[in-house]
Amino acid sequence: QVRYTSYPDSQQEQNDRRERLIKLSRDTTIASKRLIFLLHRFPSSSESEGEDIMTEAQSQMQSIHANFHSMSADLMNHDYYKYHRAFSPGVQEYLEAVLFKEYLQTKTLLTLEKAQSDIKESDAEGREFIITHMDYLLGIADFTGELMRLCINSVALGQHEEVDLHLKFLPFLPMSINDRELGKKYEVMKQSLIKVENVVFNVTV
Amino acid sequence: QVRYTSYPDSQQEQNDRRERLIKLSRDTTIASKRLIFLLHRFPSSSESEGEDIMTEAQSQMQSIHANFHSMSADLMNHDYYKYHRAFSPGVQEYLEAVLFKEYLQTKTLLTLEKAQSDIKESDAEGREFIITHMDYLLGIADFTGELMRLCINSVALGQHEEVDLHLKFLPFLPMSINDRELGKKYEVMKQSLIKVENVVFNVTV
Amino acid sequence: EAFSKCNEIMEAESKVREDMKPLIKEIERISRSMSATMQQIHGKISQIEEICDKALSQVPELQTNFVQLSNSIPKGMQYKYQMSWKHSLGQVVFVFVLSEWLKNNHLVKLETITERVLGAARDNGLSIELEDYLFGICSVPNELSRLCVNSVTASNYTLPLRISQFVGEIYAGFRLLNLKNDGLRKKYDGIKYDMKKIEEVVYDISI
Amino acid sequence: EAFSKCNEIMEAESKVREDMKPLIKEIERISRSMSATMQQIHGKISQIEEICDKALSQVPELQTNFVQLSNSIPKGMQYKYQMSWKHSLGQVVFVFVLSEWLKNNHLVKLETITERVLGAARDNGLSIELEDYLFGICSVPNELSRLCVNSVTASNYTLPLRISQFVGEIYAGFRLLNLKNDGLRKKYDGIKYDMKKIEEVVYDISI
Amino acid sequence: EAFSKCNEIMEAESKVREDMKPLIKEIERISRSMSATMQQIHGKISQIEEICDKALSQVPELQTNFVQLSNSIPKGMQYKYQMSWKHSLGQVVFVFVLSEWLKNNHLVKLETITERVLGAARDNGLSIELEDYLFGICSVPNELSRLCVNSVTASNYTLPLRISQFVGEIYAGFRLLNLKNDGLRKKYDGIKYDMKKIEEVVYDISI
Amino acid sequence: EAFSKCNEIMEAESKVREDMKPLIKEIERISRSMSATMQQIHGKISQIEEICDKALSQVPELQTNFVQLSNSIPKGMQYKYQMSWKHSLGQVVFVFVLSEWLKNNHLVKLETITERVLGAARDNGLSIELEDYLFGICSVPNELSRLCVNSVTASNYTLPLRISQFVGEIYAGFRLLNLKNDGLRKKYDGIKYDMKKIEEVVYDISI
Repeated sequence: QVRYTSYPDSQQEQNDRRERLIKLSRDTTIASKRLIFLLHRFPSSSESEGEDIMTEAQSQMQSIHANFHSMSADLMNHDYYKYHRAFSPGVQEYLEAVLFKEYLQTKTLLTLEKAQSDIKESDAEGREFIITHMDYLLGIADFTGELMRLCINSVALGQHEEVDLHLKFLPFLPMSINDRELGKKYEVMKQSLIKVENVVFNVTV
Repeated sequence: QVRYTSYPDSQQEQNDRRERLIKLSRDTTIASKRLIFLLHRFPSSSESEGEDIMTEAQSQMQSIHANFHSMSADLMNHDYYKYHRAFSPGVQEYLEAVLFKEYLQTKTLLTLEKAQSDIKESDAEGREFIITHMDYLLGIADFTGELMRLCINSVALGQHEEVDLHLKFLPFLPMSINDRELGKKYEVMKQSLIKVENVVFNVTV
Repeated sequence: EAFSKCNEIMEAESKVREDMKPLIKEIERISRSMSATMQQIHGKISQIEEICDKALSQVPELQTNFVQLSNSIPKGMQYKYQMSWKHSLGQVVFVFVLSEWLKNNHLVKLETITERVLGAARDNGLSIELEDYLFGICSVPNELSRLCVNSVTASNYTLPLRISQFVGEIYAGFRLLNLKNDGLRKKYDGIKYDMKKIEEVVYDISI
Repeated sequence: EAFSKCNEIMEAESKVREDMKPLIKEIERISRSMSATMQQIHGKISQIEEICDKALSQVPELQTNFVQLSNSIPKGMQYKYQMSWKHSLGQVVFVFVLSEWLKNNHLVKLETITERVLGAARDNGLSIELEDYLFGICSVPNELSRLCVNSVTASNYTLPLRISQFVGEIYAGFRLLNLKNDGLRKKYDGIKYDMKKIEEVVYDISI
Repeated sequence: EAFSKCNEIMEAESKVREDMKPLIKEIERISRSMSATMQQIHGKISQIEEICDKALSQVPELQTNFVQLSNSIPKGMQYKYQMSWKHSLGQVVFVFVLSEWLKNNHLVKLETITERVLGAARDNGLSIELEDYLFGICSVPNELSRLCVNSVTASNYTLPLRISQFVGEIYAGFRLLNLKNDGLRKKYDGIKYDMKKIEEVVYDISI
Repeated sequence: EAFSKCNEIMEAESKVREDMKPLIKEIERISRSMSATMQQIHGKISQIEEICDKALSQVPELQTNFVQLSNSIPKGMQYKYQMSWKHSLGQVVFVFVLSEWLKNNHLVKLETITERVLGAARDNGLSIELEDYLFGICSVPNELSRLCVNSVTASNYTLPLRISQFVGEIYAGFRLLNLKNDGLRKKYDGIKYDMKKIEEVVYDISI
């Protein structure tokens, strides 16, 4: 009788871990979308309302971090890249949200290092969660979409200095891109940018 | 006020004619398939049964002719090629059936001229129904499929001389084909032919 | 051998296509050139009539090619090949409708275009289908909405009003039709956007 | 104006394509006909030599067309147009390899095919690429596996053994090559199935 | 054995491709970078000349790679491999046409681009095909229609008028060509929409 | 600028891929060659052991490449790139399982293959997945059904009986697994047909 190693079990284990990570990624995506939605209320709010919004945003961000801590725990001693595809969408959406939050508060671009250390610091056990550079770049592309929406809203509110500020911040595709997924996202971003330019033009004339 | 010619009516007329022709083509296809089914009983039948089958086949053929007469009438004074696509499938199926019938009775290939004159002769008003050469060639390709089925059946019945006869009659793709639809049908035909060759081989060894 | 004759027939058909090819190419070239000539109206609003005449001056040459084409096709088979020149006919209808309206302020009829473009080719069985005519008309409003913008830039403030009326009439005319052809219906739906653009220009010059 | 010279250049290139077209068509017709002729071997095992000769008898006509073709292409530009006759060359190689082996029991060389098919066209820069040659060879085992079956049906029991040996040699020959072309490697992998079929036929006649 | 020489031939060809690969990659990188640099004009209308100079400053490096590339390809085989750098050449033509017009207000000629980009590589048989040149030109109107919008936002009202004239000239220039290439004709047809957009911008600043 | 560092990182990743490429190519070449060598068993039934040894003699060279490969990949990232050598590993498993059974009549274990093929590369994080092992095993029955036919042709009547037993055991072994992978289940289903063919041959020699 031919026998094989414990294939069904170990395969089962892998499948289960992947399922758990996919679920956490989905939860992260949903929570991040909610956070972005909240942040869009910030520009048109009064000062005191604004403070409340940012307090609430900070607390939502903290509760998203819990997802990353669970993922860190589940990935410990396992291969990060083997499961990367399972949680990458959630990471990108989270980055979109925190990049947006940082921009609203400080008008600067949140660095990858800061995003990573924020997650680590909030973890009671101090575990590191790795964010790949590709996810960071994809997150920036998504964030650009929010920036454009912000731009359009500022145009509608007649906040011309804000519009100028946003437009100057929008990265004018300075990179020469040689990656397919990223290239596609940046093409979409460029099309949105052209739309924003047209809106700004229409307000100008 | 801008006015246009009687577009809705004349367009309506064209649509109606096309619909009628498609229906006649479908009826022809169904009746031809039934005729082919009947003809497949012929090889394994006794002499008297065979005569009955052919009498019945002749009568089915005559009633299919009525469809062609209706089509001739509807196409009179209208452009044949404008509507050709509507009735071409029925014509091909009919040819498949009568080519098969002719082969069973005389072991020869029914010519295009004969197929056309049969239809004309049975028309009380002597109208001609045009069959294109392309439809004839496509009909032959379909007929080859029936011939192969015949071949397989003869193998099963142990009628070796019949098998030899059929195999020799099968046209061995002597044409160099430069038409896409025809090319595709002949490729299918070649694959069937190879299957038949394998069956005959298996019986031989 | 039943196949031998088939090959002959296929050769004959292939011959017809070969004969047609240079004529079709020429027809495509002329109608493209007519359509391209009409494009010049946007830059030279004041010379519109001359431009229209220049575009239409190629019609006799076009007719010559259509007559030759009709001679090269066996009788009763014109419909079999009509896909080959359908697109060109669409462009020609567009040029006719546009230029006739610009010059004489009326919508040219299908019969008139047929006579001038096909001439004797009509007796040989060629025709412009009603659908081709309607497709050609449908392309006009878009061109006119662009002309509307450019005539204001060129300080011509009467043309936009004329355009607005004509496109309105075209749109109303189509509304009476019971369109079965999906492509045509889609094009017709597009006229709405041209109307809107034209109305904006008319509004801008009225204030 | 930068555009002025463009039309001249385009006309010249277009002229080359026009000149090539009837020659390409003729080359396609002849190679299709050669390949179709070879199909007859399956039904007439006893007349294989005659069929091969009949297929090869069209080679001089083919060469004439290739020579004319090579004369119509400007020097150094042969590769620019080679996609136009690549497929036909594949068919021709297939016919050559198959017929030469059937008649003379050896694998015909690329140089031999080049010489007989291209002749003087070779001096004008045309060539049969190594890839075309290998692709042509790869199509032979499939045809031979079918011939294997049909020769047994026709009571010829020696041909299958010859075929088994030849296809084995082709397969072994390919194994020595370091194939970079994916399409070619895939075709080569397919030979395995032809071998299997042939081996089963040999098995059947051995028991 | 007919197979014996095959590996040698394949190795030689594979060697050519290996030699070409890093050069092609470098050419792709530089032309991508040139094209990306040109994108910056939209945000910095006042620094257009500097941006153009920055993009063009990479041309010598590009030429060096093309010369090395041409040295690595056997004589007469340049067309065999041209698909590998065709796309990059299209980008380079686009950058040249756009930047030369922005700086010096004229349409750069094919010969000029060839000389500056290929240099000595031209003598080794490399060339920019007329088609590549025309494709590159066809991409310019779209970029300029966007620039038109952004220059108004940046309060520059003269650039749109210059753009309107140049794109009009390009469109007129293409009209004179007898385009055989379908892809090219489609791109040319698309210029109409860029023209329309530009005209609307000119219209907006005129009222 | 946040982007500047990103480009660096992307360059680094691109560097890893560049370093891997020649090693992957070499691994592909060797495993293809091993697999091709095994094909010779069908023509030389009596020299099966020598052929197996010849195929396995390339294992040390293979291991050298895997070790170098594992050194060129940053720690913890092996899974990111594993698609690049998965197919080759499948071929290697096939060769191991087939040759070990032919020589020593037992099913080689995953651990044994891992040790001999990966060696020190295993400590650098490379692994043969269980799935790869099972895929490799699944390819063996088809090869053996073919060998069954050929051994009868070569008058070897004991090998078919051995084969029949081994394939039966493989089939039974798979039946115990709870297969989640669709590709694997499909391959496993295919073993039935190999079983059937083998049984026919065994039947033929038993009468």
